[in-house]
Amino acid sequence: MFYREAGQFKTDYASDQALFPIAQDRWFVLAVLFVAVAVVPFFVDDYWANAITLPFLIYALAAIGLNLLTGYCGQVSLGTGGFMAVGAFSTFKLTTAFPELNFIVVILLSGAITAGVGVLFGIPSLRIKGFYLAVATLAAQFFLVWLFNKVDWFLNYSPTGQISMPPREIFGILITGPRAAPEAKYLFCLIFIGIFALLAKNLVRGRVGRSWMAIRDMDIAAELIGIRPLEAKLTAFAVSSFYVGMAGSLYFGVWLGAAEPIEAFGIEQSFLVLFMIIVGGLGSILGSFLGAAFITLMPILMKNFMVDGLQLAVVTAKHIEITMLGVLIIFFLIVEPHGFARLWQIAKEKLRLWPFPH
Amino acid sequence: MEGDRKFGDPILEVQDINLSFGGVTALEGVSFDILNGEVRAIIGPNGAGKSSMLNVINGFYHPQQGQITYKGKTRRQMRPHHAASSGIARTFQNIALFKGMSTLDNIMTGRNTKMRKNLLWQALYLGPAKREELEHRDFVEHVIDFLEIQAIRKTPVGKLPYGMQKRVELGRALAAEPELLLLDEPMAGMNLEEKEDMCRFVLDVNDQFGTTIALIEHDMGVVMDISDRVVVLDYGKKIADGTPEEVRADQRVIEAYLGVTRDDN
Amino acid sequence: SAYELVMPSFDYRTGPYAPNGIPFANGYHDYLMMLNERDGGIEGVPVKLVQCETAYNTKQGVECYEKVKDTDPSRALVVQPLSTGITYQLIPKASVDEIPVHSMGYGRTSAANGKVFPWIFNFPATYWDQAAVFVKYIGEKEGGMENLKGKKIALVYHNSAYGKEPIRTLEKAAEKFGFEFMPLAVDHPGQEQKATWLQIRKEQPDWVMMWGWGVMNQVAIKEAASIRFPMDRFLGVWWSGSENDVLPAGDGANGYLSGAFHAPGDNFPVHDDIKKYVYDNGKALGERDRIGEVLYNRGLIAAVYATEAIRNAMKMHNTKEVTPAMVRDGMEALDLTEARLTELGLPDFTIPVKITCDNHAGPRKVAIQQWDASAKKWSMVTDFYDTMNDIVDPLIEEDSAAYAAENNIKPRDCN
Amino acid sequence: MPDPEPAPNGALLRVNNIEVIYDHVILVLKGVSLEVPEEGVVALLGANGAGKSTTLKSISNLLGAERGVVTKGSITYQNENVHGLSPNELVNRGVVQVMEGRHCFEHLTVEENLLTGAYTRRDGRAAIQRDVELVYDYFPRLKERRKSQAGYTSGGEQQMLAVGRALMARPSLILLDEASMGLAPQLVEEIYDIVKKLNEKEKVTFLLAEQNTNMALRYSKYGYILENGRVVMDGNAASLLDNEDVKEFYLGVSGEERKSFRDVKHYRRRKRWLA
Amino acid sequence: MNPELLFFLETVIGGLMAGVMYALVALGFVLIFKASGIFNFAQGVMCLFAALALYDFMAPGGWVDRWFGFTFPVWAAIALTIVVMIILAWVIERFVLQYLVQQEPIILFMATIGLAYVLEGVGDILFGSDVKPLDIGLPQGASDWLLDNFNLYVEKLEVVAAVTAAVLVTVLAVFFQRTRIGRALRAVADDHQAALSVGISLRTIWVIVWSVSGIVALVAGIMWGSKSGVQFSLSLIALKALPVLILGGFTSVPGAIVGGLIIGVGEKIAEVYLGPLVGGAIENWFAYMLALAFLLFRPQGLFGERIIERV
Ligand SMILES: Nc1ncnc2c1ncn2[C@@H]1O[C@H](COP(=O)(O)OP(=O)(O)OP(=O)(O)O)[C@@H](O)[C@H]1O
Ligand SMILES: Nc1ncnc2c1ncn2[C@@H]1O[C@H](COP(=O)(O)OP(=O)(O)OP(=O)(O)O)[C@@H](O)[C@H]1O
Ligand SMILES: [Mg+2]
Ligand SMILES: [Mg+2]
Repeated sequence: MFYREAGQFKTDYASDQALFPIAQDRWFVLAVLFVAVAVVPFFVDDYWANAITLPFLIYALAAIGLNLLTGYCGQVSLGTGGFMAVGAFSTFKLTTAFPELNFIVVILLSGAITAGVGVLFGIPSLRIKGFYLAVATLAAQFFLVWLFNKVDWFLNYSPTGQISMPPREIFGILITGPRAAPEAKYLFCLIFIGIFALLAKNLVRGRVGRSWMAIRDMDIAAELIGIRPLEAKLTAFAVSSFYVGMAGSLYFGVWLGAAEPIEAFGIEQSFLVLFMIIVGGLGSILGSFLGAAFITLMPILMKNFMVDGLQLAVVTAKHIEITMLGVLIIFFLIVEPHGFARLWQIAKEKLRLWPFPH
Repeated sequence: MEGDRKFGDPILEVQDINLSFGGVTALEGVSFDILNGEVRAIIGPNGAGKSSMLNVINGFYHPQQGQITYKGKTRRQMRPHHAASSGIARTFQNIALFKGMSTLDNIMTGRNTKMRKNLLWQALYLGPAKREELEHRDFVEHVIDFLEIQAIRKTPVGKLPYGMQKRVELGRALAAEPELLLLDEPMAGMNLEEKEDMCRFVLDVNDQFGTTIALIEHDMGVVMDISDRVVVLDYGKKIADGTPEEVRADQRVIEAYLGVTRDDN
Repeated sequence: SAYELVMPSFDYRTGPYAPNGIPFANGYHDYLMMLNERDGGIEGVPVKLVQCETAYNTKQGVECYEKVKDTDPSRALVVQPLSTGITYQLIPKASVDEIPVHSMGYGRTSAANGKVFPWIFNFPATYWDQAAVFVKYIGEKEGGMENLKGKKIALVYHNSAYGKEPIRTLEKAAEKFGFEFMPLAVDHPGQEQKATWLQIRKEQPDWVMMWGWGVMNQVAIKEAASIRFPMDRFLGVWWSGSENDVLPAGDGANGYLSGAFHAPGDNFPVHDDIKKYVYDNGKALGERDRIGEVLYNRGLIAAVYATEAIRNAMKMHNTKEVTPAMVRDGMEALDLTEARLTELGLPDFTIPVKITCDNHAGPRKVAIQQWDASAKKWSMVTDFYDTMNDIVDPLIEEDSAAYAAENNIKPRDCN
Repeated sequence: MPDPEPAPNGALLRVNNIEVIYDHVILVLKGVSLEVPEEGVVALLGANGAGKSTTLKSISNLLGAERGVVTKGSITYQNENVHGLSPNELVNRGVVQVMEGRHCFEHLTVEENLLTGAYTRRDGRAAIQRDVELVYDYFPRLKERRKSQAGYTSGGEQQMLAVGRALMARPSLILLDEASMGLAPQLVEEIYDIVKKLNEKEKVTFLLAEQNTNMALRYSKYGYILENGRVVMDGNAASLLDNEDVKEFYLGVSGEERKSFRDVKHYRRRKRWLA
Repeated sequence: MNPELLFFLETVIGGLMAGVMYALVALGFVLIFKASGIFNFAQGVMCLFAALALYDFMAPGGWVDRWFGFTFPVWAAIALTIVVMIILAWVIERFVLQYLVQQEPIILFMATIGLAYVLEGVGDILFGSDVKPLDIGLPQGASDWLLDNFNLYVEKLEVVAAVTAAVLVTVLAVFFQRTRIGRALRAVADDHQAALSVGISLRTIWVIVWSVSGIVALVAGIMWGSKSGVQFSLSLIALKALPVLILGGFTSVPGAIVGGLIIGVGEKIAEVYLGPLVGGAIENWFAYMLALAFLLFRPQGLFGERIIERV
C-alpha cells in the first residue's frame, strides 16, 4: 500500500541509474545509516565492538571482496584466508617498518599488495573453471599460510610465531591496540567499509561489473561479444583480493590485534567467507552484509539464548548451536536458494503488491 | 526484387574452409563471400555445418585449413575479441544470454567494446565515468525502443519467454553497432506474427544502418522473402549458392533440404 | 546478596581438540565445585564458575573473554585462555582491563618476565624449560652432557606457533652441547605423518622429541611404534602425554615418555573429596572412571593455583570481596609449599610454587613420566629437573624486551 | 486394428482452471482449463510468453525445478487426480514431455540418451534395442552421430534426439513443446508424420505446444489458444483454421494471399482478444 | 640393496599407500558428484559419523551398551551401520535434496555444508567428542616380514585399505559404465529436469547414491579410524581428498584411485626430499600445486569428463 513506485517518475537516465531509485528505499537506507553512525556508537562497549560489530563489519568487507569474484565473476575461490593473511602481514610489515605511515595508507597499500598476489593466483582461472578452479585458490591458501608461518622475515623474526599490531592513531584517535576505544574502532571500520561498499556497488553496475557477470553467466558468449576473459577475470581477482586484503588488514590490525598465521588465516576462514556470500546472496553487495551478519551473529545469538536464556549446559548449547546453524542454512536455502538478498527482494515485491494479491 | 538493391564489395570472404572435430567433418572446402550491405542466408539440413560456419567466422572454431578475408585483411582464423571489436556481432542458436542479468544490462554488454573509462573512475562513478555510462545507456535505450522491449527492461532475462530472449539477444548484437551481423536461427520458436516483426527488424537494420547480415534460418518463407543471396550447405559442403529463386529451383537443394513440397495436399 | 567469586572457564569440548579439552575442563570444574560443596567456596565465599565454549578457536575465545570479563559481582578474577592463540589475544587486552591471565604451561614464554607482563602468569614452567629439561634428561641417559656431542635429536612439531616454541631453545642447546638438531614439521591436524616418520627412519635420530597436539600425538606414537622406534627414546611435551595420546597405539606405546609438572592418578585425598562432594552429589560433568587422567589433574591443579591466589588476595587485602587486581597481587605473592599442598589433599602431587613480582613462571621445573601400556597407567619416573638458566633466561629477556619495545611498555620496577 | 471406428473418446487428460505462480510472486497462468480426449491430437497455441510451456510443465509436474507451483485447480489423467504426482510416476503412467530447449544429457552419447529414455521400461533389452533402431529410422542423422556426446551435436540434432528420447518411453500421452523448432523443413514434416502415425497406429495421444500454427492445426483435431495465461479461444482445428483472427495473427493470411515477409511494413500492434 | 634406493622405494610405497587412503575418501565424493553434480562437502563428516556409529554398536559404554546392556559383534555392527547410513541417505533426500532440484552447483554445495554442520552437531550430541579407539580386528602396525627380511616399512592396515579400494573401484566403475542405473546417474548429473522428464526418479537415485557413498564413507571411516582413533579430526581428511579428487576428475571413479596414487607419491617425495630444504610441512600445498599443474594441461582432471564448451 505504502511501498510503491507509482508516482515517482524518472525524467532522465541518471536518476534511473541512481543507487536507490525508489524514494522509500532511500529513506530506509538513510535511516539505517543514521542509526549506525549516530546511535550505535553510544552503545558500543568492548563486547559489542570485539564480539559483534567488528567481526560483522570486517567479514562483510571480506564477503564483498569474495562476492565480487565468486558472485559477480563466477570464479569460485577458497583462498580468502590466504589473501587475508597477505593483507594482514603486509599491514604488519608496513606498519612496523614505517611507523610514521598513516594507518589508512597502510590499509590501502596492504590491499594493493594483496591484489597483486591475487592476480598471480588468478592466472590459472583462464584455463580452469568451476570447482576445479577451487584447487588453484586452495593452493594459494595453503601455500601462503605456509609461507608466512615458515619465513621468519614476515614475522619480524619473532620467536613466538605470532604477529601483533602496535598502537596506531588516525587524526589523533587511537584505532588499534588494546587501548583503542571500542566506539573509535567501530566507527572507523563502519566508515571504511561503508565507503568501500559504495565503491563496489558502483563497480558492479558499470561496465566492469557487467563484463564480470557476463563471464559468470556464460564465458564463451562473453568472449564472442568482445569481452576479454583475461582482462575481466584478472581484474576480478585483483579487485576482489584488494578488498579481501583490506579486510585482512582490519581483521588483524583493528579487531584481533595479534594473529598466528595458521590459525587466524586457515582454510576455515576461506570457507566461512564463502558461506557468507552463498547464504547472503551471490552477486549482491547487500547480500554480503546479510550473509556476514548471519554467519557471525547467528552463533552468538543462539549461544547467548541457550546458555543465558535457557540455562543449557555450555557443551550441549554448543552442540545444538552447530546443529541449528546447519539446519538454518539448509532451511534458508530451501526457502530461497539465492540467499537473503533475494528473500529481501521478494519481500519488497510482495510489499509492492500488498494488500492486493496480484 | 534485388534489382533495386545494390551491394558493394565483399565485406567477408571465406575460402576453402575445412573444419573437423576428431572424426567428424563439419566443413569441407567451403568458400563463399558476403557483400557489403546484403542479406545473406545460409541454409541446409540439420548438422550441415551452418552454425559451425558462423563459429569459424567469429573465431570460436579454428578451421584446420582455409582463409578468411574480412574488410580486406586476410587471415587464417579470427580471434573472438578481434572479431567483436572489428564489427562482427552475432546471435546464437541456443540462446546465449547472460541469464542472471537484466535485459538492459545484457544489451549494455554489447557496448562493452566501446567503453573506455577505467576501473577507478567506475568505482567512483563520477564525472567522466558517469557521463560515459549515460551516453551508452542512451544508445541502448534506442535499441530497446527499436525492438519494443521497453516493458522488460529490468527483468532478468532468464525469466523471459523464449521469443523475448531471442529479441534481447538481437538487441545485444545491435548495441555493438556491427558492420556484419551474424544471426543463427533468429526466428526459431516464434509464431508468424513474431517472425514478421523479426524480419522487419532485420530489414530495417539492414536498410537504416547498412549493416550486412548473414542469416541462418530454416523457415523457407523467411529465407525466400528477405535474403538477397543464399548459400546451401549439406554435410559440410557447399551445394548451391545464388539468389533465392535459383536455389529453390536447384535439384540438389530440393533433395537434400527442401524435400517434396506438399503445399498442395 | 552474597558476594560471589567469578571464575571463568574457557572450555573446548567441541572441535578437533575436544578430546583433550574435556578432561581438563572437567578437572577445573570438579575442583571448584568440590570447594563450593565442601567449604561453601573459598573462605566461605562461593565460586561462580562461568563456562564458555571456545572450541579452541581464537575468535570464539575473544568473544568469550569479552562476554565474561565483566561478569558481576567480582568481574573475572583470573582468566585461563587454554590456548596459545587466545592467550596472545588476551595479553594486551587483559593488561588494559586489569585482569590476570594464567596460561599454565602454554602461551607466551617470555611472559615469565613479570616486569614486562604484570598481568600475565605462566607458572609452573614454560616450553623453553621443557625443552631444556629434555636435553638434560637425554644427557643423563647418555651418561653425561658431554656425550650429547654427535648425537642426533629430532623434533616432531605441530606446524604452528605452539609447535615452533622449543626450536630456539633446542638450537641454542645444540650449539652448546654439539648435538645435531633436526626439526620436522607436521601440518594440522596431523593424521598423515608418513613422510615425517620415513625421514626419521632414514636419518635414524637417537632421540625424538614431540610438540604435538590432538590427533597428531596419537598418529605419531603409532607410527613410531610401527617403525620400531624405541619408545623410551621418544619424549613428548606435557601436552603430548595424556591417556588419549597413547591408548590408540595399544602395546606399541609402552615406555613412551612425556614431560609433566604434576602427578597422574586419582589416589590423592583431593580426589576422594571430589568423588564424595561432586560425583556423589550428581554435580559432575564427566565420568567417574576418568578422574585422575593426566589432563584432568592438569585442570585440577590449574584450579588449585587460581583458588590459592584468590585466598592469598583475601588475606593480603583483608576482604572477602576480592577484585581481579587483588587476585593479581595474590598470585604475585603465591607461595604454595609442599605443606600447603598436603593440606589441600595433594601430597607429592607437584613441586612447590613461589611467584614473585619479576618471576611469573615460578619454579620452572619439569619431571618425566612414562606410559605403562599393560597397566594403562602413567607414572612419574624422574624427579623434577631444573631448567637450564644459561640458555633459557637470555631468550626470555630478549623476547620480553622486544615486546616491551614494540608496545612502548616501560618495564616496572620490582624492588 | 480391432476397433475400426475410434469411438467418441472420454477425456484422457483434463486440466481444470489451474493457476501457476513462479518464484512466489509471478502469476503466470490465470485459470487455464483444457481437455485432451483419448487418442486425440490437441494443439496449444499462443504467442511468446502466453504460458504454453508452463501449462505443459504443470501437467508433467516439472515446474518444481523452476520454483513454480500450481496454486489452484486440478489436473486429472485417466480420471485420476495426478496433480502432485512425481514426474517419474507420470512417466510410468505413460505421460512424457519433450521439453522446450532440448535438454539433452550433454555428457551422454546420443545412443545413451536414447537408452535413458527407456529408463522406465521393463520389457527387456531386445524390445528397447528395436525401438532405438526405429528412432534411427525416423532420424538417420542420429544414427550417424550415435557415438558422439550429445553436447557436441548440432541444434537440430539435439532436437531430434529430444523427440527420439521421448518416444523411447513408449508413452501413451506425449506433451510436445515446440518439437519442430530448429528443424529443417523436411524434418518438420517428418515429425508431424510421426505424430500422425503414432496417433493412428499406436493410439498415442498428443498435446502439442506450437508456434508453427499452420502445421499444428493441420495435424491436430482440436486447438486451444492461450493469451497471457488464459485460454481465449478453443475449437476444432478446422474451425480455428477458418477463424479470421487466427488467420490474421497466426497464419498470416489476411484476405486471400500470404504476404511476403519483406512487405510487412509496420510492426504489428498485437490485437488482444481479451483485455 | 643400495640404502638410498631402498629408501626411495619405501617413500614411493608409503606414498602409494597414503594415496589409497585418500582415494577411499575421494571415492565418496566422486559418487555423489557423478550422480547429481553435487560437490558433497559433508563427505568427511559422513566418514566420521559412520565410524562413530560403528564404534557405538560394538564398543562397551556406547548407547547400545547402556540401553540394552550388550554390544554387537563386529560384522553385525558393520551391517547395522550400513543400515544407519542408508537411513541417513533417505533423510537427506527427504529433507534437503528434494527441495533443491535443478539448483546451481554452488547452492547444492552450500546445502551440503549445512548438512556437515548438522551431522557434526548430531554426532557430538549422540556420541560425544572423546577419542574412540576403533578396533575391528584389522591388522595394525608395520609388516614384520617385510621389515625383517627386506628392511622395508609397509603398514599392514594400508595394504588392507589398498585391496579394499581396488575392489570398490572395480565394482563401482562397472556399475557406472554398464548398468541402467549407472547411466541414469550420469543423466541426473547432467540435467535434473530432463532426467525427471524421462521418468528417472531423482529421489530413488539420490537415496541410492547417498547410501552407496555412505557405505564408502564407512569404509574410509574404518580405515582412518583404525589408524588414528575416531574423533572429530577424522572429518578433516576431506581436505586431503580434495586434491586427489581434482586431479583424478570429479566424475571418474578410477580417477579417484589414480589421482590418489599420484598425489600420495608426489607429496611424500616432495616432503621427504624437498621438505628439509625449505623447512618442511610442504605436503599440503604441494599436493594442491601438483593437482594444479595437472589441471593446466587437462582442465577437467585426468579422467574427468570433458567440459563441453559450445555455443
Ligand atoms: N522460471 C520462471 N520464473 C519466472 N517466470 C517465468 C519462469 N518461466 C517462465 N516464466 C514466465 O512465465 C510466462 C509464460 O512462460 P512460458 O514459457 O510458459 O511461455 P510460452 O507460452 O511457452 O512461450 P514461448 O512460446 O516463448 O515458449 C512468461 O511471461 C515468462 O516470463
Ligand atoms: N565442437 C564440436 N565437436 C564435435 N562435433 C561438432 C562440434 N560442433 C559441431 N559438431 C558437429 O558438426 C556438425 C555440424 O554442426 P552445426 O552445429 O554446424 O550444424 P548446423 O548446420 O548448425 O545444424 P542445425 O541446423 O541442426 O543447427 C554436426 O554434426 C555436429 O554434431
Ligand atoms: Mg545450428
Ligand atoms: Mg514455451
